[in-house]
Amino acid sequence: MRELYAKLNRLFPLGELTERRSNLAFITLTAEYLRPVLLHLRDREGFSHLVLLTAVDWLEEGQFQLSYLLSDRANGRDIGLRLMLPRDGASMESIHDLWPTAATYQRELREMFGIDFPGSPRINEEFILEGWTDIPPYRRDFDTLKFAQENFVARPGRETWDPARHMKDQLYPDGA
Amino acid sequence: MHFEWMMIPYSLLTLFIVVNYGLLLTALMQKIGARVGRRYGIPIWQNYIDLVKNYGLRSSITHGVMFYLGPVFRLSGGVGLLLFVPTIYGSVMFSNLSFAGDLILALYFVFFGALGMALGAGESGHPHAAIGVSRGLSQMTAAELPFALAVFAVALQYQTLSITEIVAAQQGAVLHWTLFTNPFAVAAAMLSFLGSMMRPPFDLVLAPQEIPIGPPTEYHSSYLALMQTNRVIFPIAKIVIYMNLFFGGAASWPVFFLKVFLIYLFSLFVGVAFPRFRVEQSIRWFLVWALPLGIVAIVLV
Amino acid sequence: MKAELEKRIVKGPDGIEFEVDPLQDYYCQEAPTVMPAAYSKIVEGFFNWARAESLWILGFGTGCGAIEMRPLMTPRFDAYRYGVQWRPTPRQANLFIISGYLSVKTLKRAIRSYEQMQNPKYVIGLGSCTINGGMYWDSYNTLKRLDYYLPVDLYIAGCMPRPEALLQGFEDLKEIIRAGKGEGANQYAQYFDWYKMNQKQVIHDWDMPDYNW
Amino acid sequence: MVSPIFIIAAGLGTAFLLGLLRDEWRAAAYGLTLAALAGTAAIAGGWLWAFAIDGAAPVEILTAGTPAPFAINLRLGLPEAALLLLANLTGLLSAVYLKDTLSHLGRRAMAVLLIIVMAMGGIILTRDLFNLFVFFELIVISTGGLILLSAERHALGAGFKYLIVSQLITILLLIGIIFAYHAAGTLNIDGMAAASLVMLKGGSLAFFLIFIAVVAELKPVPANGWALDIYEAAHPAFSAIFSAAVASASLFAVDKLLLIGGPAWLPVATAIGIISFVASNLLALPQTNDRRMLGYSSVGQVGLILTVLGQRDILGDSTLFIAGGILFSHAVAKAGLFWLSGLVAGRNLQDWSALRGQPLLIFAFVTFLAMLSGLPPFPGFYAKWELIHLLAGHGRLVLLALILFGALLEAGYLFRWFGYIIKGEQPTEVIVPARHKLSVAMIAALAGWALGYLWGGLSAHNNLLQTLPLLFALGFLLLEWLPAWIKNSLAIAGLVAWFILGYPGYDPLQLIFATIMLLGGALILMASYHAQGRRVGFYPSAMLMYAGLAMLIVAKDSFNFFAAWELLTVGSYFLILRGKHSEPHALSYIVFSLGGAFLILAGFALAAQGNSQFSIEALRQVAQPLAPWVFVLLAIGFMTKTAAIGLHIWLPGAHAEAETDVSPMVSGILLKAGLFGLFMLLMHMGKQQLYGVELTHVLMWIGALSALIGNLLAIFQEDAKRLLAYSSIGQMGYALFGLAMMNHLGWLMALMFVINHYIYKSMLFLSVGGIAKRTGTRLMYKMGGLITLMPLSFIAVLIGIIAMSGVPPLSGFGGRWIFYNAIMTAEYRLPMILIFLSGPIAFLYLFRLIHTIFLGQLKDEHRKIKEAPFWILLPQFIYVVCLMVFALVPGLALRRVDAYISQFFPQGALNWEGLTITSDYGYWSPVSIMVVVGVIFMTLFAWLLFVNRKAQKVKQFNIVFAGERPFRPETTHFAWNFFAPYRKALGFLTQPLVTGFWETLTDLLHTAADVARRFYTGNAQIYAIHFLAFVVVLFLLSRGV
Amino acid sequence: MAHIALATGFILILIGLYGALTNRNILRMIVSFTVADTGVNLVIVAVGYLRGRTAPILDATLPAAEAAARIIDPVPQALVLTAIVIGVGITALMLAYAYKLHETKGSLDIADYRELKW
Repeated sequence: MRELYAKLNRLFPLGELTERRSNLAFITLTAEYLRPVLLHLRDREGFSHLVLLTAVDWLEEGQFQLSYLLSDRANGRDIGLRLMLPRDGASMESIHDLWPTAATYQRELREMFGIDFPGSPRINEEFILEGWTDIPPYRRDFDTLKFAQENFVARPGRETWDPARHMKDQLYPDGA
Repeated sequence: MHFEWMMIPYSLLTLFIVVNYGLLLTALMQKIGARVGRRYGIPIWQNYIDLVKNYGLRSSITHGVMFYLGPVFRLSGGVGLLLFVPTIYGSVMFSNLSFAGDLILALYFVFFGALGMALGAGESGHPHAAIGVSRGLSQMTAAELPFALAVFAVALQYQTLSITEIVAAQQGAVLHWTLFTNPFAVAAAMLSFLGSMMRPPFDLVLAPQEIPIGPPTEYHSSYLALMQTNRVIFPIAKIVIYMNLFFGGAASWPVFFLKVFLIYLFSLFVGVAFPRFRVEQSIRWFLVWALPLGIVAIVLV
Repeated sequence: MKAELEKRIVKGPDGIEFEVDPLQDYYCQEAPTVMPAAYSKIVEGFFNWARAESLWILGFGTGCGAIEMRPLMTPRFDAYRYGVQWRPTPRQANLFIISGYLSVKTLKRAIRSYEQMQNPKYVIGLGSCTINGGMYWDSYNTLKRLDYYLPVDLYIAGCMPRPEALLQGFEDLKEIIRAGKGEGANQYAQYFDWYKMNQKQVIHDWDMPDYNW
Repeated sequence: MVSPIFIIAAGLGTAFLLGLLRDEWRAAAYGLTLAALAGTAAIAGGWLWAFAIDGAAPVEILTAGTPAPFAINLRLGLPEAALLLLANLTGLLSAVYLKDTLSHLGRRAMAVLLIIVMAMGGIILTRDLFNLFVFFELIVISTGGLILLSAERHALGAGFKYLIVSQLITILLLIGIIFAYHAAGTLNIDGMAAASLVMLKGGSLAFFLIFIAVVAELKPVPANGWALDIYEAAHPAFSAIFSAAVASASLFAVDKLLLIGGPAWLPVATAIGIISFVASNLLALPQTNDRRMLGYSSVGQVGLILTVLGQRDILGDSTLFIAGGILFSHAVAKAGLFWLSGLVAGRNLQDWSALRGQPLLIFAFVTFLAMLSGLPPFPGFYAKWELIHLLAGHGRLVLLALILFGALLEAGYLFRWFGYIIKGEQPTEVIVPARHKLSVAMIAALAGWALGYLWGGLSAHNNLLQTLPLLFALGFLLLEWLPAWIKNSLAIAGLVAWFILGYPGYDPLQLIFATIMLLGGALILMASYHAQGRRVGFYPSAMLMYAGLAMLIVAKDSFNFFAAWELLTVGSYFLILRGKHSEPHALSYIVFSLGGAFLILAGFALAAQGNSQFSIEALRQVAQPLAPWVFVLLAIGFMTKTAAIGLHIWLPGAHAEAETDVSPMVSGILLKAGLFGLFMLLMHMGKQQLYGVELTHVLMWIGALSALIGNLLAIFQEDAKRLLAYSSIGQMGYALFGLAMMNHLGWLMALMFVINHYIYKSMLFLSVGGIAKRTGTRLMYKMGGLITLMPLSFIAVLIGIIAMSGVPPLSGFGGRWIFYNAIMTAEYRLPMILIFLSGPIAFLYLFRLIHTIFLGQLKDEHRKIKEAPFWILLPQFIYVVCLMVFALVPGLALRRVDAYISQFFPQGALNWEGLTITSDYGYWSPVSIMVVVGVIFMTLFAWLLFVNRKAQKVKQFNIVFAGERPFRPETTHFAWNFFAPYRKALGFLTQPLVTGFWETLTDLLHTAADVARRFYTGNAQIYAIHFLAFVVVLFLLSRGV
Repeated sequence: MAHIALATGFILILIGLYGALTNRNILRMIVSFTVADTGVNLVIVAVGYLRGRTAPILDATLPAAEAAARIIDPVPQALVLTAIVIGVGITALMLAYAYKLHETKGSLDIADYRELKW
């Protein structure tokens, strides 16, 4: 992985390398180099499979982190590309033309995080949130409990137990 | 033969017997099928309950005139087919209304119900109904071919188109049955029989999970009840034709019950053992396997 | 409202333009009515017995509980023994099992399917989620009380209840039906406005007629 | 009588006189020219009258008072007089036509015109060889002058090419003449003939040179590159003279020469003629320039006449009738077409669409077209009939085949041209023909009709222009100014009246066909009441077809049969051509039909063994080695009409693209003509064997294949009318199959199909037509859910498809029942496999038809459409009643026919006692079936109504959709490619092999023609070399002579 | 003598034809044809010539009664006169054409006039 990183770093200005395992590593980079790096990895290095595309909400930093995980089936290695986006008006270039499956991930990110991918097919069609009016629910500033209490009628008499507490009471009734 | 008024009560009696036998027989067949899967299966009287329940439903909808008439066509087809064929050989009581026409009438009357049903299903406006009809008709064209050849062979063999006379010619000994005198025709016809019974491997028409049961997908309540009634009459009416043409007919009700049961069982045996064909596969199957048998049958007669 | 449901101007083959309102022209807008029982009590009792002994389940797994229904078809449980069958179309089914959590999106489909079933029809709520939200009590997308939206005849508690519990549930439901208490469909028709109000409260993009025949 | 010498003298004299006039007196000069031409024409006409009516003997004119060989002598007989009249009239009419040009160019041009006409007279009259040469040279010189009349800038080049080749011809001619003279000692043609010139030393070569030189004037292929350039470049009025008159005169010269050459040279003439005929018609195929194409056609026609002259040995006395018939047809038509071409601005064939909207011009064009193609009632038709019969009688079959092939090619490009006129792009500017030009063209057209009448009278057969049905049809031409509904009433009345008139004379078979064709035709015509306006052209065409049909069923001899066949073919062609996009389909229809007709002609000719009178009955007596061939020819001919598989490719388009009320006519009625022919054929010829193959067996296979493939193709159509059209192929296959079974019930079944197919196909075509009219499309997947909006149409279609699929209790079942009984005695069993397969397949497309149109989802744009027009519905419901009645009491129609068929097949008749119909094998009681089914149905219906009394009516999107809702009706209607799995399984059977075959064939022809025409490079010297090579090759070949 | 004339005539014809077919210049072609025409005329005269006879002119030296035995055949003579006249006519016409052709296109090459073909 280090050679690969070194090779890539000669071609593109990359961020740091994080090695998780001998065959799994993450590289940070900036948004404008994503496409060339992806293309290079796909066409030159044999990373033919887009495993997933997901996001992390760094609310405090005001940023979204996108992770593109690629897999090289032939050599049994995976590589992840990480990049940061500003949280306000988050928008990223679509890569559905590189991997058609990316459109699905991008649609999901659009629905759940509100990250836009202009040009991605059916990007504004929701998967499950038909008629959703609130902020996207996977954003960390979305309060799901409050939302549920406001929107859904609860049956009175329900007791809600904290699972950890409950198990502890069960297993150690004398409160050890 | 001529029409007599007594034929009406006699025919109704035949109809009554066949409906009841059919209700029980279909349930029995389902039970046997369940036993193959190591289940108990439905109670033997379950069909009666389902029928009562469907007639007893309080509401129904209609998509239009043809939708309404479809099940009527369907059941008329079944009842008519049954009544146009003599049920018990040698019995005046149970030769029904067969004075109206011969074997050919029976063969073509099969389509009466199918056509009406297809029209009704079509008017429901449901694409799955239309897909089911398309599949059913496609498969039918290939499945009917060996049967038509077999019928032709049998008619040539006995030099008659009258069902009664064909049965008469097979009397005397078991070896006089067409089954033994013209085995190729029977083989072809029995393969074709599989195709017309809506059982695997030829049940793509109904394909419950894929095109929710095809043509009847919009039918419910009393419509469905009529069609259920047909589902118990029609196969038996068809089997009666097979029995008369190929298996020596039946001279009494017990023989009738036995032979119908056994012929029905044949389709069940095949059905539980084989998975489903796609339409084009089943068309090819009939053309490749059943058709040559039919050709041999008419060439050898 | 989806674009295909909005009113549109179309031009006929003779060149005359006219307006098409899909909701009016393509959907029946009648509300359901309360369907009276048979005139004779004996007949109604007979019918109720038949209805009880012939439970046709709509094959619609709305949630994770659907997996618990499959074993019922297998030799181990064999629900067919009790007159229970699965039908692929709501038209022919008279029992709707809401099998577990019901998301807002699924609710819309469940309402449609329920309304397309014929009277009398029964609903079983399967699992805790349908009763009070269960483990999804704080979810942004899951209903917490099924009977606010559909008339429920019977709840089977558990997370998830085992197939045996389901079999027991069927037997209990049969009791209810035989007793002539399985009138959920009429109840739905009677309190139609209330149900609709509840449904529309959670379904924000209501893009269907009020009653789906 | 005025001496014919004045014909020459007048022309010559006036030409000199013109030279004396002052240049400004153009009008006077023009008047003088016209007067001279009219005068000479009058003299010729007078002589013609004298010979033809008064029966005068031919006269010899001795120019110097002494008989030949001491002076030039002229001879005037009937042919000379006729040709003189032709030449002078053509000249006169061209002069009229050329009014503006001649007035502009002045008296010199007029003089040259007079000279050429005079020279033609000379060629026709003279009996002196050298004199002939002189007149030919005059023609060359005047042609050289007249070519310059054209405004076309290439005319000069063309003229010069002509002069170069003329020089060569002159050289050959002169050398030939001098040696002929040397050998025979005389220049007189009759003298040379008497001296047997060709037998003398050196005489043969001399004759060859003369002969080849004169033949070269006929522009034989391949030595004719120059001539085509002239046709293309010259003024059309001159081309008219050049093609019609000069060629005729030259032909006559060749005819005279053949007198010298004797029988030995006839084959040479034949060979040159037939090669020219076939090759130039082939070369005409890829032409786009109208005049050049007409040039090729001229060359071809002249070649055909030369062939006829070459066949003098067998044609004998008929030569004059045949050659004259073709010659005059050619001359009038070609002159007429050239004159018409002067009215059209563009030179491309497509530009002729400018004629559209000019009924008179189109009438003239159609007249010329029919004359050239040898269609009845024009002279060419009678001539062709005689010619083919005589050729067949003497076993010259190769020649016969070549002639028919060439004629078919010619018809092909001519009718294609007509298609451009009727269906080409709407012209931007409308042509306003000058009155004198229009009248010239119209005179030619009327002359054509007159000639038709004349030849009809001269022929040994009945004069077609005196037959009542044809006159009735033609009468509609005069009534075109009336509104359509009046004409429609007249047409219906005519059909019904003709049926009533003929009723006592029909035998049961004829009665059935007459009922369908005449009464049935009247019924379909009721649908035409819905049409607005005048519908110009519809009624003459339709009534022409009906006239042909009416004459066909009562035809007693082969001539009348064939004439009727051609009439109905032409009539139906015009009908089909009326459809919006029907041009290519109408063309393939007419080409196939004419091809079929030619085969029929050949078949009859073979059967008749040289007798031109041949009763249909006599087909029975055709001797053995010949009979199967006759059978094959006739059967293929008839099968082109029934569209048996292989010959079917014209049908789908033709039926589908025709107008709403035309489709049922051409499908329900016209196809029956082919069946009628097959009935006749099988009735009289019975079973035939060819190389040990039973031909009826072959027919059976063809019928079965047609049934299968027709039906199979039908299920894959998206276009409702195409679907019905393919279904017709299948249905006709059934009928053919029934006929070919050659047993009692087989024939009965075929007749049952005739009746049934008429009823339900007419009905379905009308319904679908009505629907297409309302929805504006014929594509089924674009419709759907129309049942509530068009319930009456739905009922008609429903009844139609139940009847057609043979489901009891409607009438189609009777057909199936008879079919099963019939195959019990059939000798062959294997074709049944195909028939059995095609039966259920019919069910597929019928269901598709009703489902995708009426059921399923109604589309947005169709929500407001109305039921079909009343006049289209009315006949449909009459058909519904017919179907019901026929279903209940089939005996009404079939009983008599059954008895009639017993004449031919006594075995296997049905028993019609009581309500039950009994055969040897089974029984069938239509009334009982109807009652039983009705009672069961009504009982169940009543029960359902009771239990289901509270049903809620819902709308089209209230369907269960797996919890979803339908998106739009278009995406919810399952209709497109409805039988997709079927295509996967059996689609390989629907490969367009037949279409591919015919397309390859036409492509090959076109390619061959396209390659061959590169031969004409346009270089004068090359043309000269062609000519010399032609001479050398011909010389070498004729050495054997 | 007659044979020589005959042979000359044919040779002239062949020369003429050769010239007409090989020269692309229109004027040369016309001249060639004239040569060929002359050859034809020569042939005609040669064919009509009879050795030892006199010209067919009836005058004092040749009484009509003897004419048939003493004169050569007069017909070819008559023919050749006509042929010459016609030949002149055609040549004139061709020349006129040549002039017009040159006028329209400015070329006398026969290969330039190939617009009409096929």
